[in-house]
Amino acid sequence: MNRYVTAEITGNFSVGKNYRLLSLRCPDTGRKPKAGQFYMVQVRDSSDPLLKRPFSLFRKTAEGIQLLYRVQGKGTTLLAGHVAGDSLHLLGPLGNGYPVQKPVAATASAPASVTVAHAAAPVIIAGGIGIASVFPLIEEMKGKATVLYGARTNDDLLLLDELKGLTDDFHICTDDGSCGEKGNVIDLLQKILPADTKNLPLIYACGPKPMLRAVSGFAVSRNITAYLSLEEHMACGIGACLGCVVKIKTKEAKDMGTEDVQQRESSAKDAAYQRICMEGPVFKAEDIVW
Amino acid sequence: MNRYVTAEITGNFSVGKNYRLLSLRCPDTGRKPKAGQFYMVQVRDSSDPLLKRPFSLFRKTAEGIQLLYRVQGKGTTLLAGHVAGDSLHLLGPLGNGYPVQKPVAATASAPASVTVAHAAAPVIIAGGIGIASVFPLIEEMKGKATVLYGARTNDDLLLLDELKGLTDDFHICTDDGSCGEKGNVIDLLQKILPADTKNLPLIYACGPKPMLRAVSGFAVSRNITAYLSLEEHMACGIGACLGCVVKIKTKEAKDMGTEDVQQRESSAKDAAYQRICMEGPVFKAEDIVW
Amino acid sequence: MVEPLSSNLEVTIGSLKLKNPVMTASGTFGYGPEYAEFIDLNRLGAIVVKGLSLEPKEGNPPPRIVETASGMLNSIGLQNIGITAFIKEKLPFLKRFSTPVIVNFFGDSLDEYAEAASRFDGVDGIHALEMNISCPNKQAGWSVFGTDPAVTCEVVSAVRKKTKLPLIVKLSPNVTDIALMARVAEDSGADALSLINTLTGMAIDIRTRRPKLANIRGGLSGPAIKPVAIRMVYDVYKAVKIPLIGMGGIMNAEDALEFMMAGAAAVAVGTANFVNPSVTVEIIDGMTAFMERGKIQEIRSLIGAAHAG
Amino acid sequence: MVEPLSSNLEVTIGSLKLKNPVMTASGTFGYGPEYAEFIDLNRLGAIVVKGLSLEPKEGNPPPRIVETASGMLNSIGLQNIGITAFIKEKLPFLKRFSTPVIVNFFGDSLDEYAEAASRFDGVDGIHALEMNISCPNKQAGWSVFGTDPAVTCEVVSAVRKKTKLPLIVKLSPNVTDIALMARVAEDSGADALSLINTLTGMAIDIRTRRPKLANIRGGLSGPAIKPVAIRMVYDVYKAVKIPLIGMGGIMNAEDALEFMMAGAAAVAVGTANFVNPSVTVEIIDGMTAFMERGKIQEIRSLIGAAHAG
Ligand SMILES: Cc1cc2nc3c(=O)[nH]c(=O)nc-3n(C[C@H](O)[C@H](O)[C@H](O)COP(=O)(O)OP(=O)(O)OC[C@H]3O[C@@H](n4cnc5c(N)ncnc54)[C@H](O)[C@@H]3O)c2cc1C
Ligand SMILES: Cc1cc2nc3c(=O)[nH]c(=O)nc-3n(C[C@H](O)[C@H](O)[C@H](O)COP(=O)(O)OP(=O)(O)OC[C@H]3O[C@@H](n4cnc5c(N)ncnc54)[C@H](O)[C@@H]3O)c2cc1C
Ligand SMILES: Cc1cc2nc3c(=O)[nH]c(=O)nc-3n(C[C@H](O)[C@H](O)[C@H](O)COP(=O)(O)O)c2cc1C
Ligand SMILES: Cc1cc2nc3c(=O)[nH]c(=O)nc-3n(C[C@H](O)[C@H](O)[C@H](O)COP(=O)(O)O)c2cc1C
Ligand code: FES
Ligand code: FES
Repeated sequence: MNRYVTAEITGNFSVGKNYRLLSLRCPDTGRKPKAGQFYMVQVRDSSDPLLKRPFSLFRKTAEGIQLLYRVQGKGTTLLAGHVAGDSLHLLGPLGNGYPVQKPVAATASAPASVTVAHAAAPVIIAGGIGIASVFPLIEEMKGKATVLYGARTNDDLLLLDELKGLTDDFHICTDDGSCGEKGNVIDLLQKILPADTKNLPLIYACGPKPMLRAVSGFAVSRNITAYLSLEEHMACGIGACLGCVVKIKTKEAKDMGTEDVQQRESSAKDAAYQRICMEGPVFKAEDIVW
Repeated sequence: MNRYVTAEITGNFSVGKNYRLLSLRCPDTGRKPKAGQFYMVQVRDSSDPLLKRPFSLFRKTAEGIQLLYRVQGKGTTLLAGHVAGDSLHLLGPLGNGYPVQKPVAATASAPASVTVAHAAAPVIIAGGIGIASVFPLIEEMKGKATVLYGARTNDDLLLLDELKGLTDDFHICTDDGSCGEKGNVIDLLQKILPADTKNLPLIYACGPKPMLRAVSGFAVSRNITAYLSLEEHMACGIGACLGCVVKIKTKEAKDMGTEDVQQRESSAKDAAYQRICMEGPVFKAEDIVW
Repeated sequence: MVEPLSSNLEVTIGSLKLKNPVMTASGTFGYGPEYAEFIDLNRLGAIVVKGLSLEPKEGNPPPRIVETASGMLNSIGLQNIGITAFIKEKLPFLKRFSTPVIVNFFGDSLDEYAEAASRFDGVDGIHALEMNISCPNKQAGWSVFGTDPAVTCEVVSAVRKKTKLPLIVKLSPNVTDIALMARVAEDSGADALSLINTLTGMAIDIRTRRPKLANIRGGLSGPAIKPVAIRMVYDVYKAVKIPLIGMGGIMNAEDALEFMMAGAAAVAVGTANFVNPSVTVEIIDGMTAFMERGKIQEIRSLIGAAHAG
Repeated sequence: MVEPLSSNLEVTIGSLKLKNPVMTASGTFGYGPEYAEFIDLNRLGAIVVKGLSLEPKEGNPPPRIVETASGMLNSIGLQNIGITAFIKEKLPFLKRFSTPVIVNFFGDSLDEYAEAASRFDGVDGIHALEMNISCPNKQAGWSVFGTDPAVTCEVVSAVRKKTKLPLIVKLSPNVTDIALMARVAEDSGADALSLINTLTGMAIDIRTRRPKLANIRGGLSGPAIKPVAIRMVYDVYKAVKIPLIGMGGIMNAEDALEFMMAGAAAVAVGTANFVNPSVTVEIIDGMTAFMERGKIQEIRSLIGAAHAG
């Protein structure tokens, strides 16, 4: 069965001021969705809005999936109007999920003196509604992950109780200090991974572009591998329209090393557009040309 | 208060295979809708479909109005999806209703020998969903009207029980004979108003164009005054777009008499476009240029 | 503490001062009275009336209206009561309001254009002329006024000579190079440009296999055409110095502001009036709200904002 | 009793026989494999692949996509892997199917057009060429190939000399006189015409006050443009003798049939693929159902039906 299906809405509940959790009963397409993958959702059977909206897998359920979304514009406002029993067209799961390396306990190579609780446990960073994308990854890590969750205000922090139950190492911040630390996730990141940290973790992050860019800067400067989930406007979600691109360093450019590349005029050979919906949405921070 | 209001749906029930009765609670605009007037209804708050749909007043209720509609295309299909509690934008009542002359009992000028039951009682003709428009007129006549109701098949005849209660002189026909006489309303008309009928009634009619044209032909040839409710695609409903026109004989042309007009080349002076939404939707049969 | 300045919606179209940038688009607002029940006509930036010609025109046979995806086709065929009847029967009503009246007009020939224009000069209550050179509804040979630069130059120049009123030329979007047509109109004496008129379109009923409009082709308006209109306003803003009046698919304040940022000094609302007869004042109110939220004092400061940087 | 004939969906585009009139529109169907999961590619009338050029093109920076009312703007900027890579990496997959492959291509200069065309001749698995002279996404000077009759004549003639494959010329709708452009292409050797390509449009974000597309302007596609496309197919059908491939906003079988009645011998489905990846076969099935209901035996009989009477 192909990935274009009709799903039945079994719930569409508010989980915060502008946020909703959409539960869908989906026919089995024989694909197991993975953390970091996404779906294209038709919000209305109409030519306006015309295009489907992309949403990350939030949770795999027995009957289908759940999506967590922010009511933001035309499409999501219409989506919020749907009720249990309605059905909608769904395309997915799409894209590649987060490459998961199961966290290992601190070994000999990681001296016992490191300050972070689970030295080699990955750091998972969510900015705002980016929590939807990393949530299934946090679940998968079964407590073995450091989770940083930043948002504009208290109102934009979702599912905190549930998240606290999923990880022991949970850090929150808000721009206005209305919950957790006042500041952003980079501040938190710097705190939990001070310059002398030896056993460096993997980073996974999803959130607004400025945050991802800052995470990328941090990771690259510290030689940490970071997987970032990117967003771009999408028409098809299946690689056909070439609408959703991001510039990614080519293999040749990567082999040359950063300095060589910076020394000469950038050429088409150094980087090429890749499709977020096909080659992504998750990319390695060091490969992305911002 | 102006006639552009938000109305709340209090019911939207099926009254036949493809027909529905929409009940609306409307704010009081201080206007009493009349039989033959209509409303422009926004079927969805969206740019597609963009335009409102015109529907006749079916019934004035204590809380507002009822509209009877046929599920036919895009807009009416969407309208059928609305449920009680939804609200929609409504513009109306619009246009001029049927000019009503209360039926009088047969007088000296109408010899007792006429064959029709209520000699001077008007004949009200509905073709298909045209019943929506003449229904309030039938109610108003309080039994003093001859009603002819034709439709394609049995399935397209609506509210028969109710109608039978509203008039004693009720005639039904269907194209396929599945209910009432097999044939059309013109056949019925000829039967109930044979050539020697003396006390001629007024005719009111609403239905598909070919039917109205035939009624018009009948009425004009018999010198009967017939009021026909016309339809045309509408954008505004309030006379602004000039979209909904029908050619109507000018006063000068009418004064000249039919033969003079037919003898010379028709000129712009003989007829001019009038707006169905403003000057209509009800026109005198003899004035219409088909 | 300084009193916060209230937002200023005033704009100017040549010598014409408007209290706000929201006008009505010709042919979608009748002659004015049609909407008096729904809005206070005094609130409008300007009223542009249905296109007028020397003699009354009866227009095209129905059907004249077809709905399309996020738009509509019309082939009214420029039905109108004629200039004389307008001045006698319709203008007195409009003069009761403080809102400037802009008269949209057209002709079938160069002479008719010139003659029509001359009829408005000195008529009390008419504040500007909008010359329609772009209607796609008329039969063969006609639309050349708005699509051939040489003819456009000739007809605009002829009209310019006949009127002292501010002259707005309304451009046809059905051209290869809108910036060129705009420059031609400017050079020929236009004080401002309106754009866009409708795109020529058509629809066929697959059951009857016949065109849905009796006149076969019609003019496409509504939200569907907004991206084309925005692009044309943007391109023309770069090409000319005279003010632009932007239109095409404006449904709300956001759309109107988009046109202003593209380069329009004022906007006209057309098809949206059919969908919501009070939309014009809702747009004006929405503009004020936008300015207050963004602490914008002069709406003028937004004109052409998308060209910066 | 005679057996009822099953409905025949075959049409021909010059020497090219198609099992049905439903093709894919270039740039909306990738190189084919993208949709193989959703439909049986064997069912299509033809597959038209993403526009190719001699060298790979990287395309425009994102954002490349903006949704508009019943439409979308794209400024992909003709990103493609180049002709050589296409033939080597993509064509072998397509050759597995019985469906004819039509290659859409373009160049930056006359020579590039000619050179590109010559590369496909004799390549097994390529059944026709569609020459894109109309893409509005490229910067200044480019779109002249499709909007200036003299240049169109030159470039089509040059390509004609270089290929023996059926040559389809894809017209730009952003012109004053589409019938003229069509005649020019026909006279220059085109075997068929595709129309329409996207209308040039634009959208502005009123919060940032910047164009929404990184490339400022983009091509408008989808249901919004269908009335314009139908009109152009109708007008061009009257003007030329060669077959037309109609496209622009086709979402379902009814839309496709409307194009055929306007004069298209075949249709291409573009933006609709994004909305519903199996829409092409649904359209084919819908056409069959329409024919059965209407007892129409040959779909060919519908081509140009709206011109009769
Ligand atoms: C891979 C991916 C996963 C996503 N996952 C989630 C999620 O789990 N939960 C969630 O709330 N949001 C998610 N988003 C963002 C979400 O797609 C947008 O918020 C949504 O499309 C907005 O639609 P709208 O009609 O309400 O907004 P509008 O602004 O009215 O949309 C207009 C157009 O812009 C597009 N658009 C607007 N914002 C975005 C955006 N941020 N990314 C891509 N396209 C956008 C829309 O799809 C639409 O085509 C994801 C985006 C991507 C690309
Ligand atoms: C004055 C008047 C009163 C009417 N009263 C009723 C009524 O009481 N009950 C009822 O069922 N129908 C009535 N109609 C017809 C009704 O308006 C159409 O059936 C309806 O608009 C169809 O909309 P749609 O979107 O389902 O069809 P579509 O065919 O999808 O509509 C496409 C467009 O065509 C227009 N259109 C289609 N059919 C008609 C038509 N017959 N008349 C005018 N415009 C049309 C639509 O309004 C729309 O703009 C009336 C029409 C008029 C003019
Ligand atoms: C029904 C109708 C009638 C119109 N009549 C005229 C006209 O008489 N003169 C004119 O210049 N433009 C006329 N127009 C064009 C509009 O003024 C406007 O340019 C166009 O509709 C685009 O704006 P919109 O999308 O907001 O409607 C008409 C448009 C419509 C829909
Ligand atoms: C994302 C996208 C990419 C396109 N790329 C091309 C292309 O490379 N070559 C071409 O000739 N047309 C291209 N087109 C135009 C389409 O083939 C088609 O002519 C147009 O989109 C109208 O059809 P539609 O409304 O069904 O999409 C593209 C259209 C879209 C939406
Ligand atoms: S959304 Fe079409 S290629 Fe990614
Ligand atoms: S519907 Fe606009 S004038 Fe009648």
